[in-house]
Amino acid sequence: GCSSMASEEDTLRVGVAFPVSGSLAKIGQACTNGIEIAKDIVNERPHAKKIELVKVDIPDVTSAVNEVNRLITMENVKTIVGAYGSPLAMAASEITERNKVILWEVAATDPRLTGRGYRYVFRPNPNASSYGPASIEFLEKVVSPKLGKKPSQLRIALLHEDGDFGHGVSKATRKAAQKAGMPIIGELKYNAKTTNDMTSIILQLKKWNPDVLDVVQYNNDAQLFLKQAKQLGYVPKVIIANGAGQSTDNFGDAFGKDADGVLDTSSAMLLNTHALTPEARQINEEFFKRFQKKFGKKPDLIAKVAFSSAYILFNEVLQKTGTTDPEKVRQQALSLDLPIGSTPVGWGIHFDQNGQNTRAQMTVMQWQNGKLLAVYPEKFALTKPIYIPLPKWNERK
Amino acid sequence: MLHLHNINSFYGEIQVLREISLHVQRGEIVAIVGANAAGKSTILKSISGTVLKVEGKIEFQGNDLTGIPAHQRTEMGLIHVPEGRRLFPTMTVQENLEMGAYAKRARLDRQKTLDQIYEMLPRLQERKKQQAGSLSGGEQQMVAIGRGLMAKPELLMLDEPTLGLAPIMVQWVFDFIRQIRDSGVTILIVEQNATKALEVADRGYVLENGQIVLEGTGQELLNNQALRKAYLGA
Amino acid sequence: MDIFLQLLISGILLGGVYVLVSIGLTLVFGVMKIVNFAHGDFLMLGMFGAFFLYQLFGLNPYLSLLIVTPALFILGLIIYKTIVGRTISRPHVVQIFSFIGLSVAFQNMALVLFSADFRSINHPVSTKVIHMGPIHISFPSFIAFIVAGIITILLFIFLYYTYTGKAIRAAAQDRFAATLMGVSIQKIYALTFGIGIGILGIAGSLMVPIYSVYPTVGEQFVLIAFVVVVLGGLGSLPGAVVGGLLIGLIETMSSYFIAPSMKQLVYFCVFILILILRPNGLFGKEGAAEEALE
Amino acid sequence: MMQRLVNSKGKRNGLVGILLLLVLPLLFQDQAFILDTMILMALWGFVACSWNIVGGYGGLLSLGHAAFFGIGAYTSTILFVDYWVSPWIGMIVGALLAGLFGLFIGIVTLRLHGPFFSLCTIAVTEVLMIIAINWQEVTHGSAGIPVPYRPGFINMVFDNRVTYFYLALGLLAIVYFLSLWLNRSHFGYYLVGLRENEQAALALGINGVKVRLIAMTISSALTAVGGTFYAQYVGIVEPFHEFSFHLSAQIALMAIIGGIGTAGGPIFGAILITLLGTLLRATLGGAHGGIQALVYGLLLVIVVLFIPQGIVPWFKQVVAKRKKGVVHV
Amino acid sequence: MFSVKNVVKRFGGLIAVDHVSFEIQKGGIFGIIGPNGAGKTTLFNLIMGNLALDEGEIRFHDQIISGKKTHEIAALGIGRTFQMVKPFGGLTVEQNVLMGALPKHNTFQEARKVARQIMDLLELTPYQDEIAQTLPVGLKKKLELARALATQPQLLFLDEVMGGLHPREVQDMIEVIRYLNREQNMTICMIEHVMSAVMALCDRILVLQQGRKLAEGTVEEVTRNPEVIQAYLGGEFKDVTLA
Ligand SMILES: Nc1ncnc2c1ncn2[C@@H]1O[C@H](COP(=O)(O)OP(=O)(O)OP(=O)(O)O)[C@@H](O)[C@H]1O
Ligand SMILES: Nc1ncnc2c1ncn2[C@@H]1O[C@H](COP(=O)(O)OP(=O)(O)OP(=O)(O)O)[C@@H](O)[C@H]1O
Ligand SMILES: CC(C)C[C@H](N)C(=O)O
Ligand SMILES: [Mg+2]
Ligand SMILES: [Mg+2]
Repeated sequence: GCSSMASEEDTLRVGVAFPVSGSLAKIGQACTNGIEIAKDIVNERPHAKKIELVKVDIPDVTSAVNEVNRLITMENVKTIVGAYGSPLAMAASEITERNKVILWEVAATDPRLTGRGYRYVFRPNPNASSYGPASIEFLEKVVSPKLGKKPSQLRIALLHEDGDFGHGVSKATRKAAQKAGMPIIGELKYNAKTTNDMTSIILQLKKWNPDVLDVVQYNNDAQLFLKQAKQLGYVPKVIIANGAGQSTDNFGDAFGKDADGVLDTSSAMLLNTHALTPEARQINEEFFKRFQKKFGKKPDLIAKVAFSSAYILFNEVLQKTGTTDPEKVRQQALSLDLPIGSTPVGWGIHFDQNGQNTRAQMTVMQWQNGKLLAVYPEKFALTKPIYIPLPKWNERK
Repeated sequence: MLHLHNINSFYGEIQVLREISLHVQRGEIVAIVGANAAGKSTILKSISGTVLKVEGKIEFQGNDLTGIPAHQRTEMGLIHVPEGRRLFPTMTVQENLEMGAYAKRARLDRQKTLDQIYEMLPRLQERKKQQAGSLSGGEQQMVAIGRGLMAKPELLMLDEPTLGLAPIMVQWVFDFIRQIRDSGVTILIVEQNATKALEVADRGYVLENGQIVLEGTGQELLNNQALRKAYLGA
Repeated sequence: MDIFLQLLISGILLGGVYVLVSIGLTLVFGVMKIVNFAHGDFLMLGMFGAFFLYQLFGLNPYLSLLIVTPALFILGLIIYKTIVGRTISRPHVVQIFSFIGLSVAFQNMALVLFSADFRSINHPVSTKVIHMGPIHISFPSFIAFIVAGIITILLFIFLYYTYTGKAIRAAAQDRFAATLMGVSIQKIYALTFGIGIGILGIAGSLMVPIYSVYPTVGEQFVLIAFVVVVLGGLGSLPGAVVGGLLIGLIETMSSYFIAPSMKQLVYFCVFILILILRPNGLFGKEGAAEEALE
Repeated sequence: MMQRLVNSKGKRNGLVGILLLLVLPLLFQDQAFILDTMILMALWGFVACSWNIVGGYGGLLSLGHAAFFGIGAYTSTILFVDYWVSPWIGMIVGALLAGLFGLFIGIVTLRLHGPFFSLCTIAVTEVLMIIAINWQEVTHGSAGIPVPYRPGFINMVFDNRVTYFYLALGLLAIVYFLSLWLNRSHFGYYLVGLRENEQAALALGINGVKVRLIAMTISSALTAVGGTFYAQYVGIVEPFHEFSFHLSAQIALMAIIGGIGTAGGPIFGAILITLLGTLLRATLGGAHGGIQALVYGLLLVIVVLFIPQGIVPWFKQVVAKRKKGVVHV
Repeated sequence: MFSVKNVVKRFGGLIAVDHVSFEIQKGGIFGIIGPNGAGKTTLFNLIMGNLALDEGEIRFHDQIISGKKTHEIAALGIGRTFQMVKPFGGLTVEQNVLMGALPKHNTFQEARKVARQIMDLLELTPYQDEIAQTLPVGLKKKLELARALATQPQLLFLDEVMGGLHPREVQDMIEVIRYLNREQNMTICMIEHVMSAVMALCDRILVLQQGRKLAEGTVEEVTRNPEVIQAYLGGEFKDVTLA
């Protein structure tokens, strides 16, 4: 197509490809919503080049290939935001790369996505291997003094779902723990879609009796686990989760005060905005306001992360290039050098040659009173961590 | 009590019966005989309402049956004992018989009818707890007829009740049919065993290619030369 | 020993949930010879029903079953009248795919209406426990187990000791002959389908305190329900009970003694093995499969 | 199910169709999306025809063909990625492995019929999925394996879609003519006979076990070839898709919608389902998530309700204006 | 040519076939009669390998066939029909018969020729394009026979092929069987309740009752046997034979 050249001057057409139906829909929808807000904010600025989103649904790999092809050849899109679900992102990146189209990944965490030297793939987000070190650092710096144990005495058990994410994160956690000299006393994995009872897992954990339970869980399994842990009277001294299930509003809704004390390492949800640059702080506030208004509910972490990453693309890249031309976008992206604190989630932006952001700052948050608040690093912390160690279930009020 | 006026019956778009007219008087035994595939079973199915498409008028005890679904015809006392017995194999003999009295008209008197049937067919009483599927062919036929009687039929239609039975059982069935008639039930019977059937029948119809080609009293038909040649093989 | 006892109890309770999910399926199969691949999605609707009754009106899920169950029963009747009843004399494969289409439609309807959120009710009953010495018995699972037992017994009594129940069994064995007895097959089938789906209303209400609800939650249970029902012998009530408990036990035991990620492998292997030895399932009668293909 | 003898008309139609299809892509050289959709149609047509051998002709409703598809996809990919074996060879190895596995499953399920068989095939697929997730040393676990993008004939990776299309078309032609052959061969007749009445077929001297096992083997091996192609085409294999019930159901669905037990039916089914899915996604996919799939599900029900015998037999009926009344009482 | 020795089959507690022995001579027509449930069909199922026997031995041409698979037995040249007809329901009449002919012929042409002949013989040709499951019982029985004949067996087991035929058709069928026996040298073993056919055709008859052999002999011997009359033929036996 060649008709697009003229129109590209006034509107920037950006593809948005997420699974908004099927079993990945929860996060896919959250991402799409976040990106909508980013578009609104940018478009409503005077003199802004208007961004136009072309949204597609990619519930599985086949449709990811098919739809990305359509975006490229029928819709003449040169820059695509996607794709969540690592296989989807991997498959989509094949197509974008061959067609020299930008894939701006705002959710998938598989390290391989930016590990293949592709020219046109950018990931402002952290990858799976960022979670583990951040959790371990928190355990080392905060938990171990509070428990009065040396890091080498902190006995950790890993519990994770057996998908790509669970696997990738816990592998990195294990590595980081080894480096910090913390003993991993056991690892359990399970399938999130087919596990209807956690008794055996909980009994196993009871037997191991770890100080710290490091979990990577999705939604239904995270909820089932905590419920059954309570029923079976099980509580380790610390539960630290890594994104996903414990990061969604659903987790807080399901448990209310019972969720209190559960830690979650991820990008920041509610954080001390004084640690942000003034612009980021203002964008952060605007995001919460607009999201509530547009969708009638509070955003969850994933929506916020997707928003933040898309905002960078729209504001810091496309507005500067004035075109979605992949070469120009690539040049502009590679030239970004934003310090920590310049995005609403607290990250800085600096892409390496593979397109991976090297300043994707992790935060540790904690559920307190139905809210997910940043507690570490101190700079971003909104409050102090409580419940370390976690009280027994019957000792809570 | 039963009148068929110019009945045409179809399976899908295949016409099986053409312009069939026949009638049955109260208290009669009427036999329908005819070659394979002539459409004998289809006549009974048309009357009981289990053929998909039937054109023409069927009257039963003065009621037009057009548009009345099969299960309601049972309610009117029009009972069809199908080809091949079709018992409920994993239900007991007694349950099978009880199912016969499912229709409301029979349900209230069910215990009484059941006792009567056990009296007539003591073999069944002995086996009332046995699963119907495990009975021998002859016993199954007894259950099938008994089940039909449980519905307190005005008109009992029997489709090849002696198929696959040992000669001794065949004899029994025909005797029993007489006995039923004598107790006041009208009977329409379809039989391959044409000689036997026409012997017990008051009247009979001969069916060929979906059309009635002959009718008369049982004896007339038995003596009809053409019929003897075509069907009785004499 | 305590651990073993705990596993045993939890396994049986989990089995109770599986029984609850499976009885309707086996009933519908046994009578109508159709395999309802949308079964799990009716369960999903039941769970959403109970969830919203709690969320919006604060109705205790154990009370909401009084509303959800009849609602699902009626939904079952409607689906029977509009879809299932029309495919009843069609080949097996055709029916399966009308159900798969229905399943896709239900899941996505829920997605559009309720969003993909994973919701749990935040009610004290969901984490309530009964203590028996060192053993913890989950209260909601216990209730589900008891109700599963009651439903099975009631259903059994209904099928074997009432006239309508007998008519259902008769229709199951010979549709044509049952018609000749004066049974309205369409009515009986609609009733059976309604009951099969209605039981999911009970199941959904009882499961909402245990599990979170989301549009694809049915997938989490439907495959197990099939395994249970086939293992027990399609159409067999006692089969569904034994099958459900067996799978529940195998699941918890193998999850503990082998590995949580292997539990499915174990029960599928057991399932395949049992079928090799007993091609019609534990309580299945010979020819059950052929009947299904009619 | 009606088994009609396909006369040489089937062959002629097939040839004409394939000739048409040969020139079609030239019109869409740079319309990747259209080509892509056509490739998927051909691929799914191929896989659905492969399924049809067991599921249609053999009447064994497999809901586990994803297992063989997955074996094909995984085998060639593992060999390619970890051992640098050309996917062409990997494809053959995959087909052999899947054929053997199909044979094994065939033996295991010999006595199973109807839903028992279907469920068993589902269970087998689930078992493979669990193995693929957990046997990380070989399968790379749940993350799946990306196929490196190194265009070249030897690598079976092409930078233009047209080549993929011709490849898929070639596969489709092979399986189509195989199906035509089934319609007029001893083997095909035996298979159908066993489907229609196993005991009767045995009493005629037909070796049921042999026929059933051969059918399973061929069908599995061919399906695996489809798996290899798919992996090379989309560029990634992963356990949750390759061994999913959804994939199995989709494969069977295409054959059924098209008309099972006919040579061309599964191809039409694949075209229809692919078209339906793609069009709905393209038109409604951007709207609220799920609408598109909701419509898809409803259409499925409607098609099944109104064209229960499948498109091809239905079309033949409409054309012939002649209906055989088959009444099930 | 064919012998059954001390064959036993139990179903749970029920002994369906209880130490039955008999022999069939080449070229003969052997009849098996007996009350419903006597074990006649079960005996056929044992012979054809549809059921495994519990005791005893079955030989064909001095070869032990008990223990072999059904299709192997069929391939030796033994054919059968089923009492409960088992057509290939979705196929046409012609395809049904063709299926029977295929295993013995390498080309469709030859097989089709055989199928045609047999359909002509049994007057099935007018129905050749009908779908088998829509045929009425009587025609299904004929089809059953046609399909078995298509395998061109040396020894043919017929399970109640006369049932559902009217007297005239019975006579035609008798002619057909006679023709097969005389002109095609087929040895035949038939289970039958239609006594007229049995008497017209069989040179030897075996009478079973409750799984046991009650009598064996020529038609004369058997029909005079008071035990047979009492258990099977009934008092009015003379009448029945007219049918
Ligand atoms: N379900 C059906 N679908 C289509 N055609 C059918 C069906 N049932 C019967 N027919 C056709 O209707 C015709 C008459 O069948 P019917 O069963 O009435 O014959 P019949 O006289 O009872 O024969 P028989 O003595 O063999 O029982 C036959 O040609 C048969 O092929
Ligand atoms: N598969 C089986 N399982 C259990 N019992 C069986 C089985 N097959 C037959 N029987 C029983 O074995 C006995 C003999 O049955 P069989 O069918 O051989 O009788 P038959 O002599 O052929 O009778 P008919 O003249 O009525 O056909 C019967 O009591 C029957 O119920
Ligand atoms: C956004 C993240 C917390 C979720 C993660 N990307 C995943 O794969 O589940
Ligand atoms: Mg008839
Ligand atoms: Mg018999």
